[in-house]
Amino acid sequence: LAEPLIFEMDREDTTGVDVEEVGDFDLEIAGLGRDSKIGCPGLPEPDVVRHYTRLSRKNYGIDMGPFPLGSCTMKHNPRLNEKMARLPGFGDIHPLQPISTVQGALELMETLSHWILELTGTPAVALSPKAGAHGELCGVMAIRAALEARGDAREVILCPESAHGTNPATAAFCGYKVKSIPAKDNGRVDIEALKQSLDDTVAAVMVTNPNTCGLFEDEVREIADAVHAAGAFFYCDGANFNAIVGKARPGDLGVDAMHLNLHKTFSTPHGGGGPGSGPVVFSDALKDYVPLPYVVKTADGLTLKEHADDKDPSMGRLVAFHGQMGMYVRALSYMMSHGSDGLKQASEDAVLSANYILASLQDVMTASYEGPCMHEALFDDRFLKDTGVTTLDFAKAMIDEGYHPMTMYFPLVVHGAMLIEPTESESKNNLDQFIRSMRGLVEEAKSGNVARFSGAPYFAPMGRLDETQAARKPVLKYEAAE
Amino acid sequence: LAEPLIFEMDREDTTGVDVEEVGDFDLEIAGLGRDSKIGCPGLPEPDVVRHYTRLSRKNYGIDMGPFPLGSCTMKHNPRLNEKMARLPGFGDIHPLQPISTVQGALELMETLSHWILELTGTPAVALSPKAGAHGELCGVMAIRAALEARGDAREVILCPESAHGTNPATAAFCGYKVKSIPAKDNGRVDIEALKQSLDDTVAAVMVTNPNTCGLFEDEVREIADAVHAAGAFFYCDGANFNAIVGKARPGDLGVDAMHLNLHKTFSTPHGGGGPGSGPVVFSDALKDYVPLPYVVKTADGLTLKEHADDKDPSMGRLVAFHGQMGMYVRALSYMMSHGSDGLKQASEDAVLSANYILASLQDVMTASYEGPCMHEALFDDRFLKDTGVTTLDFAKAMIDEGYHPMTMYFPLVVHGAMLIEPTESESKNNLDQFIRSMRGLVEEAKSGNVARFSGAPYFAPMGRLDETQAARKPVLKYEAAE
Amino acid sequence: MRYLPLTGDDRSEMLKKIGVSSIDDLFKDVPAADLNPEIDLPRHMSEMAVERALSKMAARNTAAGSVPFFVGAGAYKHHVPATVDHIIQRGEFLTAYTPYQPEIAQGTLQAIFEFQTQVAALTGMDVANASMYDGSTACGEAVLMARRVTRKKKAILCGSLHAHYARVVETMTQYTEDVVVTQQAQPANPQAELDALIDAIDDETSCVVVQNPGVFGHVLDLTPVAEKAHAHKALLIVAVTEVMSLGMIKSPGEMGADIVVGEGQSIGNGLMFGGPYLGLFATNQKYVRQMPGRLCGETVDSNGDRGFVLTLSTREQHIRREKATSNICTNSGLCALAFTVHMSLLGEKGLRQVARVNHKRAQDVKLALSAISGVEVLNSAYFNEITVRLPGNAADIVEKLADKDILAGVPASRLYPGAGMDDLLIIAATETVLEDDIAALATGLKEVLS
Amino acid sequence: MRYLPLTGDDRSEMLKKIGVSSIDDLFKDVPAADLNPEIDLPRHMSEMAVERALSKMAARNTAAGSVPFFVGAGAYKHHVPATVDHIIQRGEFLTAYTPYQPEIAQGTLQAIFEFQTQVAALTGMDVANASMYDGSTACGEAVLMARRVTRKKKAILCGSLHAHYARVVETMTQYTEDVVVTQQAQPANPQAELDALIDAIDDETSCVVVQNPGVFGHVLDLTPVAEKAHAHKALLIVAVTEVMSLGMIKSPGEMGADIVVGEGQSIGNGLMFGGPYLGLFATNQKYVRQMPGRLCGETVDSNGDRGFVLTLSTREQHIRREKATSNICTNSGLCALAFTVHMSLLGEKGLRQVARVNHKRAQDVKLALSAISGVEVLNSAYFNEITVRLPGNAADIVEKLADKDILAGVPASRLYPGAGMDDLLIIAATETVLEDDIAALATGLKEVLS
Repeated sequence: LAEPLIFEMDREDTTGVDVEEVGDFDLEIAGLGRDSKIGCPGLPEPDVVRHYTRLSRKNYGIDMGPFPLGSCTMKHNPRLNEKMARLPGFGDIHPLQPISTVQGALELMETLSHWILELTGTPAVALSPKAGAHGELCGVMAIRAALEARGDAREVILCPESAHGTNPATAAFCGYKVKSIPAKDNGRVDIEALKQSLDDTVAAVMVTNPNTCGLFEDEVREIADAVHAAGAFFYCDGANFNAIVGKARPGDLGVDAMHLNLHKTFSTPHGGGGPGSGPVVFSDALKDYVPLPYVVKTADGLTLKEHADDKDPSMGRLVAFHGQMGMYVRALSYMMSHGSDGLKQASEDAVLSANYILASLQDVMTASYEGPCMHEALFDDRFLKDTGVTTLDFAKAMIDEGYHPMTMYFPLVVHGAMLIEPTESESKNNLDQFIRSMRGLVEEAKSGNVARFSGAPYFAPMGRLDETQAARKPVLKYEAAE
Repeated sequence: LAEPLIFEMDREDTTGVDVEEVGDFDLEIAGLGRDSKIGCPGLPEPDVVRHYTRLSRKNYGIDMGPFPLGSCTMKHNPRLNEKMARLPGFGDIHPLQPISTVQGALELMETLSHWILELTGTPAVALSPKAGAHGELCGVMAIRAALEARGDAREVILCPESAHGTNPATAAFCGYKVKSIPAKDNGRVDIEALKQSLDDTVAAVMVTNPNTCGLFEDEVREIADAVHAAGAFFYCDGANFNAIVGKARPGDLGVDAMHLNLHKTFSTPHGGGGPGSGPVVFSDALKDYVPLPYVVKTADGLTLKEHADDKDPSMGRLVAFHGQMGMYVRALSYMMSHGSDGLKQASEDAVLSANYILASLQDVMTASYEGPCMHEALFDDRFLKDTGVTTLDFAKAMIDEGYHPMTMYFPLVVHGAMLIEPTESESKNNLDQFIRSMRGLVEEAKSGNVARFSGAPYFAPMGRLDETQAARKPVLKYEAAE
Repeated sequence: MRYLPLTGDDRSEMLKKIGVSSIDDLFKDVPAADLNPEIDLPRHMSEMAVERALSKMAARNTAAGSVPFFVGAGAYKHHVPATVDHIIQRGEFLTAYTPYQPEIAQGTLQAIFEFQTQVAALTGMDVANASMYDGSTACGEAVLMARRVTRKKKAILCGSLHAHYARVVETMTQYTEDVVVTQQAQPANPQAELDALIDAIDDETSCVVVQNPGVFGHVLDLTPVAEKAHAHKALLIVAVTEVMSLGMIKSPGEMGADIVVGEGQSIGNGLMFGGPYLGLFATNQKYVRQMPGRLCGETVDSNGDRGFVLTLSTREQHIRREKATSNICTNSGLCALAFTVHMSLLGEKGLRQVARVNHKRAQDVKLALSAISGVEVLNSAYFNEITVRLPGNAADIVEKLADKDILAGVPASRLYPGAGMDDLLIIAATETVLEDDIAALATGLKEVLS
Repeated sequence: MRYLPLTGDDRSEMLKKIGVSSIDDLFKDVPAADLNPEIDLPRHMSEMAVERALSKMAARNTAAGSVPFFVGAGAYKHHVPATVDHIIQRGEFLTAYTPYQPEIAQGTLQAIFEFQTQVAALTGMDVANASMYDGSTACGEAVLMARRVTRKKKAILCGSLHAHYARVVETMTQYTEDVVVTQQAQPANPQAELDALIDAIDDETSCVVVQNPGVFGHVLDLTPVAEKAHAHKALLIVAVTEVMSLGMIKSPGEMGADIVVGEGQSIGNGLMFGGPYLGLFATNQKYVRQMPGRLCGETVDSNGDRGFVLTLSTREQHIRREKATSNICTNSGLCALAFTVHMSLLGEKGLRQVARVNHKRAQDVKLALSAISGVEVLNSAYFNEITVRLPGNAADIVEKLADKDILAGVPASRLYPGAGMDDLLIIAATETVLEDDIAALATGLKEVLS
């Protein structure tokens, strides 16, 4: 059933809130009153509840079933975390309240930092970045600040072709040119080629590890050594840190900076596109450049360093306040629930499940690289050759099987990529059912039942949507018919 | 998609909770340990969240659309009320805590009582009954206690044929025989017939007002006078009080006892079958017989009278503790939100909407009685004559139109009853859409499209369910296949 | 009026369509003198104002979670996972009606079916219903059912049945043919109390009602009661007010119960000052048609797929009217859902573990209080609750401890006034009790007694 | 391990299927010396224990709702209806991904489309994006966009732009070609400050960034700034940190803004110690392809039915990589949803009403404080926030009032240290402020000053 837009349900002059009466009085706004119509309908509460409840039912979320979206890490979102974030002592405190009235908030930030440092094996963390890409920005800025501090800004950042789009975009944001590093046949960085590119124009190498093909860079220490030998920094995109939490520590591997996606690694909800939270850890070489503000211990308790003084090499302020407190609470709640043993077990289970899928599907789908993989299994579309079915079609057919599709066409290094990340949240029964569904679809594709794919999804709230039309003449807001 | 039972998802020895370790120790339970298998699966949290989320999506609730279930009063359930009931000061207090530590709870009960007394125009209220039927029991017990106190228990209770089933069941519970009062052609109690039945064997007359045909008993004062003249009591079933809150007060009309359904009248959620809450108001003649416990004002604050003393004619204790506190909070939150003006407006809107439906459908459906009606419009199945479509079929076809069906086959006084109660929560737009859908269905039925009805619902989570098979050989719990 | 969608214009149009000129034309059946009474109540308030007013009341209560807390006696503070409340607040569950339209109520119905199965398993019985109001009214219904089954009238209530349960049974039967005999409680001698009960059973007896663990915390073997009752064609009704105990103590079914009633609040539901709670009701297959309350059963739909419906409703008031097995209509649907979700998380393994923690905490309390001079613990076999004899008036002592923000338990005199139990205190310890809480209780008690 | 469904047996079976003998065989690519490090952190905890530990931390903070509260300066305490939180906690919204699969994400997408429409209407602009991290980063993105649009480099920030916003813009542009000039704040003379800004605009200017109401609470007419900027082919960027003001004050669009950025927290979102918040970003149609961030657009599905998709993603990093308009990926989806639900409840009527209450409360505060000797209010035109000059150090005074459980506002020195503003206090008053709160503030201040 089609759900109208709120603007189509509009009735003049209604509202879904009751407001205190204040009577007549003169406004002190220098005559700058908003006299013209704004054009936002207000609907009675029953209508609003229904409208958004019905809309929600057109969504698919983790709460409904497996969500094997590779590189996105859609794991279980515990409700405890939601409850904790809503405690008035966290949810109802202002970022500019007197420091004496927010000691518990600073304690939480300090505790979260401790957990992050211990898990990553690094000496410093900046909590304030608002999301992964923002964390990258923070990390690369610290690198540039450190280089400039030694009078040596350099020009280039090296990235593998399989990198997330945010990596080159971030590099460009910091004034760097991006150069590609080739990959070897086994899906890892070609370290010889890397070494050849490493010269004194290179500011940093950005590598995702485990990488976006779902593989661990086995020569990570050699990469770090080569990067450091060239006077450059080793930035690690921590998007896939969830595969190795408790199993290996980036600090031990020679990483200089790495952001964490709290939503991917520590289960803060994705929320249909955010909010995220992207703390960045730093090595000793970079830790002086962390952004403001940060928590400082004093004799009187904890306080926030909010302003740079002359000798402070901080990169400056990245966001208006102290970052994503709501996400900090959720992440810490998740970390404490799992503990050191549970976090390690979660990584192991995520990797185990991905390998189980790889092992169970590689006879019928084409695995891009040899296993074992880490937390996600990468396939390409060679198995669909001559079937008339594309990766896109295949993905849409998965919707009809009751699943959210896997990630498709990413990473770009293989053709028609299908990146499957089951996470640690699926039971073996769920995995087996998923494998059966996928095998069934492969069989259908190979048997020539193209219509099942090209017309898919058939059992979704909507049929396949025309993205081309949307982009050709963009309609980006509701306009009342004349 | 079929959702398995948790028992079918069972894996031995798993659980979805983590529990403190207490180590080994000797039990002090006289050897009465539970050694045999219990047989309840425990599932990891992600599976539990998904299972019940998916199950929920097979339900229809008010949050999804109109729910015109006559006599059940499915109105909007504000989330504010849920939030208030969960304040730790209400949700996390024990019924047997020291009275000094629950003064706010007693204040809430006292405030709720004040609102109820003011709205009903009566001098006393018993809050503790757990639901409407329980309130009836409380009311009739008070009547019997009052009669016995004057040495005159009597034998008979008179009820109209259109009464809710709980009325005769309650009367029987209190040792009374039930006699029917006939109705007049206009759907109201035949007061002449009533008078003829009223003699010194009659303990009480139970009348629902507005009655279950959705009509106000216009001779209510005459009924009350006749009942009182015969030395009997006037019990009013308050299930439909929601139509007249703020418009008329039962106490003014001569009622001796009436229960309220907080869920019907004051919007506590129905919850798929409860919990309800059924406070009962009493006239002066009955107020000494209220059940224990109740709130008493003292110099030191409020306290609870929990035990009868010798001269206390209370009927005794109806429930273990003090009744449905959680519902009291929700109801008071609703009452305060509406205020005296809003409660009256809500009644008017409910009645207006029902009459609008009556007026808009009576040309194509057969209205059982002439309007105006109160909060619900009663139709019968004469308009379906010779169509091959039954009331049941018609109701199931409404599901395919996106609605919960109206109440069917109740009240029993008309053939194939269809009782429609829109409540005050529907916008005019929703009402108009509903009317269009109903008119469309009527047209379809009259045009001979029987299949649309007899096979309905087609677009529900399940097809029509076989209730006969369920009753013939009842399967009331899951049994593992041998 | 944020909850009312009709606008002034809507109302005018609708009146016009109806063909009347004012809203009061629709209320013409109400006696004119009684229409539109003066109502002396405040006008509508903003959400913020309501929230503020109610929060102020709430703040005048001492929340259990904010202090060392040992209050039990029929309602228990347990930890309920956040998942439970999340699920029951989904609009599809919260705002649904009783599932009379099964095609669009499978969520509720399947959950009830799971609930019935869980309750039957926990109590060790064949079948359970879809819930009652609470444990006490379920107990009353059980006594009435025993009369229907045995066609005898005398119900014997054991002395350790929770006083409120006994009073509710007495109230519920005061106008029926039942004759209720309530035995004397013997807090310090549970075996003697049980023996007296067994002695009282005769051929007139329809049922005996025993609570286990008893209100004073004693755990007893009820097998001899069952044997004697069955020898006299009477039913054994077992009441369980702390359902968490079923994770450790032999089930009533295993001890020979014919009907088990219980308060299900401990699983999935908060304290809520006494309600809404959750009545459990289970019995044997052969008595199912005499059961009160709603039942959900399995069936198939028009495609042959498994589904669930309410069934055997010919027992119920809306069909059977004055001949129904009970007048109950609304039950505790959402509380039952909370129970089911919590139980599905716990499972047998979690339940047994939590039960162990409860028992351990009670042992810790026993140990700590036994060490205080003048304090005597009456229990040798118990689950998570014990009764102690204090050298002084227990109610006064509780009040003094409350002043120190320690909620120490329920004075027996609050349940049994004038019964010579003024020095007895009933103390519960669940998994929510910390070592620190126990230490605070012991220290506080010592201070108050000194 | 309540979140991990695999059992020991499952793990063994899966390893067997994979063909390895231990889990660490799957981690063979990790350098052996680095595998399985010692991690010095606590082991797993029960839900109850986590709840207890975190609640203890939370209890060490003073919740805004528990005291008279006047803290603003970029984040505001407003009443958010309970409905909002209910909706955003529905699993279908909460646990969904970015809507790249539109067939099963219409809920999120349609809500974004409504959000974009609401933000465009509120700001008085043509188009808005699907949200940014917060107001400050949106402001930085606007400056970068202005360079792309104008191909000029000099950005001028007005003195009354929130200090944190100015600092963020400076940080974001430190390695780009932009040259950022930040003007001097003149809290006591807003018109002079604005005149200086207008004077500074020249042909090199890519944009001017003005906040309205300014950080000190002054409301100004920005039309002259727009005229001068446009005359020099520069863009006017207006920052709105209190979006509730748009219910009373002429919109930036009406004053000639080319880009409007804002902090949307006030609608639908709590204080949350500063995040997550909600960056608003709106501009004119002609600049849409230079916008940063996600956009949702209308289209049709295979049946011709209206639906919504993410669109114009060729601006974005996942397609465009280093040539993207921004590196942003995750935004503030759920905060935007909360905004939309709250806005749908408010509507124009409710928004205007709430704005009036805000303004009235600020007037009441102004009146109450003006009456205190030595206190000078600097504002003549304002919305819900004013700046007062105190006879003493504002930070010290705020601390003393905090000891009395009154949170009086933000000392200007906290935002502008060493700028000679030590005696200035920024005080916000929203609809959540009661008369009693204002009286408490006035009384407390008098006591502290005496």
